[in-house]
Amino acid sequence: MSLSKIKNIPYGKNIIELKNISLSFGGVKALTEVSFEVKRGEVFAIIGPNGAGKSSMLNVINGFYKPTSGKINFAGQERLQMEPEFAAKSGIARTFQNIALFKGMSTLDNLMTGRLLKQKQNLFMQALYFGPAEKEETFHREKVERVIDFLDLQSIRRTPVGSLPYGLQKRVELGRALAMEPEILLLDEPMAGMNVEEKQDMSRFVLTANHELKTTIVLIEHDMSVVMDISDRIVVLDYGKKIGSGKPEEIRSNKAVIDAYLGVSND
Amino acid sequence: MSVELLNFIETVLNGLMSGIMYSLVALGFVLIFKASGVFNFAQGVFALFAALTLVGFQTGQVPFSHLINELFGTKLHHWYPEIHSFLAIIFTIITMIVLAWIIERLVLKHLVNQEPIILFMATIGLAFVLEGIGDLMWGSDVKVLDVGIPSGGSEWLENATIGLAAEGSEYYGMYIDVLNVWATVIAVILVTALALFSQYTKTGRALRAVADDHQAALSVGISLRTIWVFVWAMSGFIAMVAGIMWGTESGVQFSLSLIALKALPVLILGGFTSIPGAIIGGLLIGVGEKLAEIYIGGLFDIGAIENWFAYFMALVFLLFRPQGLFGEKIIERV
Amino acid sequence: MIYKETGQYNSNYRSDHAIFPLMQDKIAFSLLMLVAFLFVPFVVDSYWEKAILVPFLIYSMAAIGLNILTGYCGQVSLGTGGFMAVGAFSTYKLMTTYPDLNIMIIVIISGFISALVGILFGLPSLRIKGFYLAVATLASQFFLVWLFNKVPWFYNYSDTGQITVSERTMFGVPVTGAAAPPYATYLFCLVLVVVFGFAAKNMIRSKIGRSWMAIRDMDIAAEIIGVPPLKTKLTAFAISSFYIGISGSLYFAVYLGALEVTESFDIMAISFPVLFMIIIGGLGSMLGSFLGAAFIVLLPIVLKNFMVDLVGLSAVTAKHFEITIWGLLMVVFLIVEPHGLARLWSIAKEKLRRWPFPY
Amino acid sequence: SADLKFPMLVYRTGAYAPNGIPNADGFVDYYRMINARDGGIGGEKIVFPECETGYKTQVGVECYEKHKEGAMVFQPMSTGITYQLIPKATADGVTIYSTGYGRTSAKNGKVFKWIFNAPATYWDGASIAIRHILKQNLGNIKNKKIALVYHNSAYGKEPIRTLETLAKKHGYKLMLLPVDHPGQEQKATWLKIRKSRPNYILMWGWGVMNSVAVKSAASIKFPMENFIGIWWSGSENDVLPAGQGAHGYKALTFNAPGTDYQVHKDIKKYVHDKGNASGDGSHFGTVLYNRGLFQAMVQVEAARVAQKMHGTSKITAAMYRDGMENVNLDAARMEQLGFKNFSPPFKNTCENHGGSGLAAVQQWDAKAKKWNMITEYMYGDSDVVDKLIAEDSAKYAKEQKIALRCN
Amino acid sequence: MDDISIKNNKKHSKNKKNTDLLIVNNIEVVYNHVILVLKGVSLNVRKGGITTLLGGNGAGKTTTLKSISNLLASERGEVTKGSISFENIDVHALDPSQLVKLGVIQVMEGRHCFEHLTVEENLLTGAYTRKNNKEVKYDLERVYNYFPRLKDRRTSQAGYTSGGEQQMVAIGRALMANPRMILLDEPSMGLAPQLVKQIFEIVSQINKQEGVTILLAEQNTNMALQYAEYAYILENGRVVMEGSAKSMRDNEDVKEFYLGISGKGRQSYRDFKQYRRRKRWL
Ligand SMILES: Nc1ncnc2c1ncn2[C@@H]1O[C@H](COP(=O)(O)OP(=O)(O)OP(=O)(O)O)[C@@H](O)[C@H]1O
Ligand SMILES: Nc1ncnc2c1ncn2[C@@H]1O[C@H](COP(=O)(O)OP(=O)(O)OP(=O)(O)O)[C@@H](O)[C@H]1O
Ligand SMILES: [Mg+2]
Ligand SMILES: [Mg+2]
Repeated sequence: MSLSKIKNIPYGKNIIELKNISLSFGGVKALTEVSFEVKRGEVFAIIGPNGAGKSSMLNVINGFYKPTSGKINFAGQERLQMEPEFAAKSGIARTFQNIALFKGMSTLDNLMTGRLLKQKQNLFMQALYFGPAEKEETFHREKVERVIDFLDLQSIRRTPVGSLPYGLQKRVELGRALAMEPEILLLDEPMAGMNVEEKQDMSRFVLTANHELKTTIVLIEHDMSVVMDISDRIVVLDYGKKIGSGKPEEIRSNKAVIDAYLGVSND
Repeated sequence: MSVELLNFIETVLNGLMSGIMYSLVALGFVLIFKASGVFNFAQGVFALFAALTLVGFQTGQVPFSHLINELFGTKLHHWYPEIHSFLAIIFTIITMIVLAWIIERLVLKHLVNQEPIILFMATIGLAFVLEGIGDLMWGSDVKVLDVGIPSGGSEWLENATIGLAAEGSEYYGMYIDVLNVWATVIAVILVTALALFSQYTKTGRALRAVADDHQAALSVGISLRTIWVFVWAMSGFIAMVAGIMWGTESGVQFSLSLIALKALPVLILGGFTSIPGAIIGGLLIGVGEKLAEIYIGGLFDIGAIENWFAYFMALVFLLFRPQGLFGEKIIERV
Repeated sequence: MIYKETGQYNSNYRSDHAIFPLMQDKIAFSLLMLVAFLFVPFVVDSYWEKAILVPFLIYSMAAIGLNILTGYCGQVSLGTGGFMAVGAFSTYKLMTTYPDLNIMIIVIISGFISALVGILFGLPSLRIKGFYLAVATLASQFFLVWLFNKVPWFYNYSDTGQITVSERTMFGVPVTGAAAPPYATYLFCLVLVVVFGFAAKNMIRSKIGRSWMAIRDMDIAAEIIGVPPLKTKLTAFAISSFYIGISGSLYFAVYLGALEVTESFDIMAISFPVLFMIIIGGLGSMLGSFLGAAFIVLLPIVLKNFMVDLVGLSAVTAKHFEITIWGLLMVVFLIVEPHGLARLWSIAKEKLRRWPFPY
Repeated sequence: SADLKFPMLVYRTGAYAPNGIPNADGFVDYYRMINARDGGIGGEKIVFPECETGYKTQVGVECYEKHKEGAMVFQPMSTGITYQLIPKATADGVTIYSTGYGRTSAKNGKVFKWIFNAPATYWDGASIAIRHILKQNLGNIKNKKIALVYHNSAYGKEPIRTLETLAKKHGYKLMLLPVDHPGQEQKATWLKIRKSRPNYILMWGWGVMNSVAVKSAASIKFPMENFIGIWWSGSENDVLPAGQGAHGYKALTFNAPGTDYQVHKDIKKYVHDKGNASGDGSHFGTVLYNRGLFQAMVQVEAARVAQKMHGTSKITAAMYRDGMENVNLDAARMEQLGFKNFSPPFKNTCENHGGSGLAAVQQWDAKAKKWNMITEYMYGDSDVVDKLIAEDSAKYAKEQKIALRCN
Repeated sequence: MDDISIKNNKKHSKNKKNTDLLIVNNIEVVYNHVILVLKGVSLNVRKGGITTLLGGNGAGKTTTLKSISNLLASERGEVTKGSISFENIDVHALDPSQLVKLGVIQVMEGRHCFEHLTVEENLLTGAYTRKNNKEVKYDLERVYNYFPRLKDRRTSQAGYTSGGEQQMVAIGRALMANPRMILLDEPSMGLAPQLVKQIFEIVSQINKQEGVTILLAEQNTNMALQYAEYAYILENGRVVMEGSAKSMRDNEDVKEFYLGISGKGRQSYRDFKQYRRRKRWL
């Protein structure tokens, strides 16, 4: 599928529809008959208690897990499952709950990997380097530098990411996803392990990407204030089942959700 | 029964037996890998070292005599006449424990939490050190090792089977080396004991924990030092057993360290982390390679294929189970 | 602050991405090249050539190859000996079949042939990982060596399986065979190593290099950001084997001149030493490939000469010590710096940069 | 310098050390004895730096390069290294003496000016073994099965062509059984042998392969007197591990074992009793040690011949070669040298660098733990061998564009 | 504000020695021989209390905890200056396992479960240093009571459990050691809100009932300050502020930067537009 097809979907229309997705591992049912849809251009949050199946859901969306049953409608095309490479090519980028950066590479190189799909020079030209390959490198480097500026990563450009503190790693991971210039950004707990101030920064990055680059965002997060503040719509999972969905206000007052997840108050 | 069939059975039997001999070496690998995530390439040299030491003790050779003689012009050879092999074995076991302790102190301790390949490399370094020291200590000529384990073809089996062939056919009975039968018995005992130990005891659990994550193991109070000295001593012991078996067959000398290469396909086929896998893998590889050598090799007159055939066989199994037959599943998650 | 970088600014991304962004490095490297091309050829004698320089260059080539596969793409391989054998025997066959073909072309074609074989043996890497793969690559090692030993076509039906190089010239000077002057074999290898060294560096700092590293560091994540695992791994196998093939070709044609496969391409003779090189030198470092090769080629010679000629030990005791010390040094290096000599070098630079302050 | 430099490429470590050690000891003791007894050769001391190769080709090259300056002769002690050094030494003008190993066709002095392999070659060896078998069968070995168990390397493959040619001539069936380095595991090989019951087994083995083979043969109850090894498969190391089982095993040899020779007495007197024995002296009189003595003796003799020919004690490498080419070790000369009946007489000529080609069969007595010579020294089948040598060396000459000498 | 002292470089001396279980005295930590991370950190942890360590990403919290539990060596880091003593025993001289025997256990950041072991086996390794099987069994039940989710998944390999489940395993594992002091590194990370609350409840419970001393590194400042009695703020490898939890909560800067409450109460995450400099105290 070409990216242009996705780009043709008007904002506010469904870009991903998940229909009755079930997923099980041996005896463990991670997801049971979950359906929801994500609209183009929105910030969509998935919440739920630990082990509810949120991460699994993201893995289904970008093809790392194959659902046992159910269908995925992506940009108007129905399919049983996604393929990771296909998902990447169609503009789905993501970050991971357990940081999945390339530990041996510098921040800059990590971000540059986000551009891999867009680099077209062949092997021979790369070996030769001078000329077209160099031009291409420079072009993408500029793009990446913009992300670096945006996320304020200048000072760690050359640091191997393995030795960065947890929070910064999360930020680099977001950077790598952004460098892909994705249509859809899947974020798995991007703000875990951050303090308020850093969460504010992250929220700002996410929202800016959403507003200015018009990226559709699917977000998993346990900090309710963040979720309630920045998302447009929310779906709630519990034990692999969907137990509620709607706008933040609706969720806040949804009895089932309060029982299963939020507890009495959340401030 | 036709002679062909009898020969086939004989080949299979002998294959199984060779397999067990590989298993004895593979077992040492598995133990260390399971318990610390280290792929211990030095296992072969361990076997050599143990066997050298055993012979050295048994015959009362003065360690480092060549070196001392060369440096000081002395004429040292032996300090006592031969002693009973049982005593020699005990001394060797003690040596292997001390060795494990030294290795932990000088090497492993400093490599906690490093990448597996680094640890792997360190064990290769270790192999060199042991090889060099083994040579310095005991000299590099061939030594005859005899701890009283019988070897040679089994008369009993030959006589028992000679009548099985159809009337009038030329058949000489079935061949099996008694030494290998002994190896089988010992291997089975070892494997059972080790498997039970690692599955059902607290220490067994700790071993597996260490293999997964050194740091976390440290953080819950598992003393890597104790664990490592323990497993390395254990695999030193297994190396000694392997060394005795192989050394009885071929004399003790440098080539003994190369048996590690025969154990590797066994290891990947059975799975790095499975003790029973080492045995089953050994049996499969042994039978497979002997059948291949004799039947395929014989058919097309392409001898000496067993070396790569073993690896190919393991490779084919791995394509279906990338963690080996009994290895722990490789966890792939994001 | 001896090693100063202040005052050096890169005003564009191009120069920032150069191989040697710092002036000091640029100068040092140019000097090295000058010495290597314009000084060494005039002074090199056959001991330095045959015992040190040519093996160093050839092993560097192999180490670059293996580093691409293992250090950059994370696929541990013990099959180096087998792939070098492919290079050597391709060269032999090409030389005897086409007596007029230029030796440089023969060497490069041998590289391509090895690359093809490399792809073939790289296929299992899609499913098999880590040490399982490492051990599985021994299959290629044993199989290839067996093949070149068993099938007489490869050694032109000679009685013993020995292959012997015939004389070939470049610009009228022999570079292979016993009559080749030391400077010629040296320069021949040097040119190849420099050219392909740069090519490797370029690949590493481009798209393909980053794909390799991504696969190495976390293959699942790499797949999810769109790196095709099979293609990337196979490219690594191909390119790595290409380099190793070239080094095998040089090993036979320029260095040894005559060889027999089982002995010269034994795992203990090639596969393990080359692996040591890249680990001691530094996994995933070009500089490391060279440092490692230098270390492994030089160390035994230095130790041996030291102990036999200076200390006066007998050859055999010296050898036992050599083996022991060699192993010890390896362990010590790994303990001091698991990332190899290249990392030690960069730490030293870091310290110089901060000198006289400790941090 | 005035000293005569005989560098030694030895392997006292690695997989083949058990064989390399006694052999090297023989060399060293002999040189030391000559230096002590005669004050060197013609007044020139012998220097014999050892260079440890571990049987590895690359190290061999390094050793050669390190010691070739001023060297008279190299004894590579490995077929692989010999092949390696043939072109190099030819270009550098250094003599290579591979005593009964290395490249067989180097016997042809017309092509291989600098290479010598006297007193016998592998092809001689193969045909002598067949001759021995022929004798035992009263000249008829038609349809007999003969197996060759060989080290799967250049060395082990050397006799194959000869044996194949002889098979055509005599009508026996040849069975080839390669054993991979190092040869620890030979189960399949011996199962095959047990099944197909060859009448005779020949072996071209080295290192641990020999002892495992002898042991396996004993253990499948192969009649040991029908099992014949080449001269590199006939040392004490090869038979002792098999104990009584090895009784009757045969091997070719071109030198006698034991210590009953004048040279041994001299060595005892001038070297061992002075506490200068090489190693721990425990290999004195073993097969490979004695072979070392023989090899060293030939090298020393070549220097004497060269000194006489050129009328100077300070010979060059080129003069040394001339000496080697004119070595004439007849029985009388052998006796003078303390080698009476130690080995058959031989001489080199311009065309023939391979000596007499004589070898005898010895047999192991496991009870007495000693080798006994059981035949006279015999010639190989020169009809067959000479033709093969001519073919092979011609091919080499053409490949390397070498002009023939001795015309 | 009297309780709070803005730190200057002067080495602080306190005279509550006898009640301090753990004293970290002016330590410096260097990684890889060149990267200086802690630049003189001093802490006192009162016996039986909950002390918390606050600070942004990269401030050095984890490093501080690792230098206490002596896990630094395995990361090629070392304490180059200063000293750490636990009950007047120099920690530096001890193996991590000896520390555990003394009763100090760390819950590592980023979970660090034993992937191939089942959930239950993971928990049991926590009790590695303990001898009494009955007590261990009892504690296992207690952990299952705290985290019923773990009971459901007891036979799954830990590598296949969700992030939050792994976090529970890591905490449960530490509880199994029956420690006297726990070093908790971001226990709330990745846990659902009600669980976060529950974790803090558990922590305060074992603190109160069993007198276990807690040193807590947390990003969830709000929670941490509710449960802790004393707090240190680390920035860039230095302690920049310390004081009782209560006084911290009232501090304006802490309110603004760590609790996200400015003068007008909590601001929505949606409304932050400008980018503000951190490291204000440097
Ligand atoms: N192994 C290491 N090698 C090099 N530098 C390291 C290493 N570990 C941590 N650092 C550096 O030490 C500094 C402090 O890191 P630390 O992990 O202690 O911070 P933290 O306060 O725990 O942060 P977070 O809240 O993100 O976990 C960081 O700048 C980091 O880059
Ligand atoms: N590959 C797998 N194999 C087996 N079980 C799995 C696998 N992946 C997930 N599970 C199980 O499925 C359930 C859902 O896991 P998932 O990671 O989606 O949870 P989550 O909602 O992301 O939880 P958390 O908030 O803790 O991250 C968990 O119980 C987990 O153990
Ligand atoms: Mg999750
Ligand atoms: Mg931290």
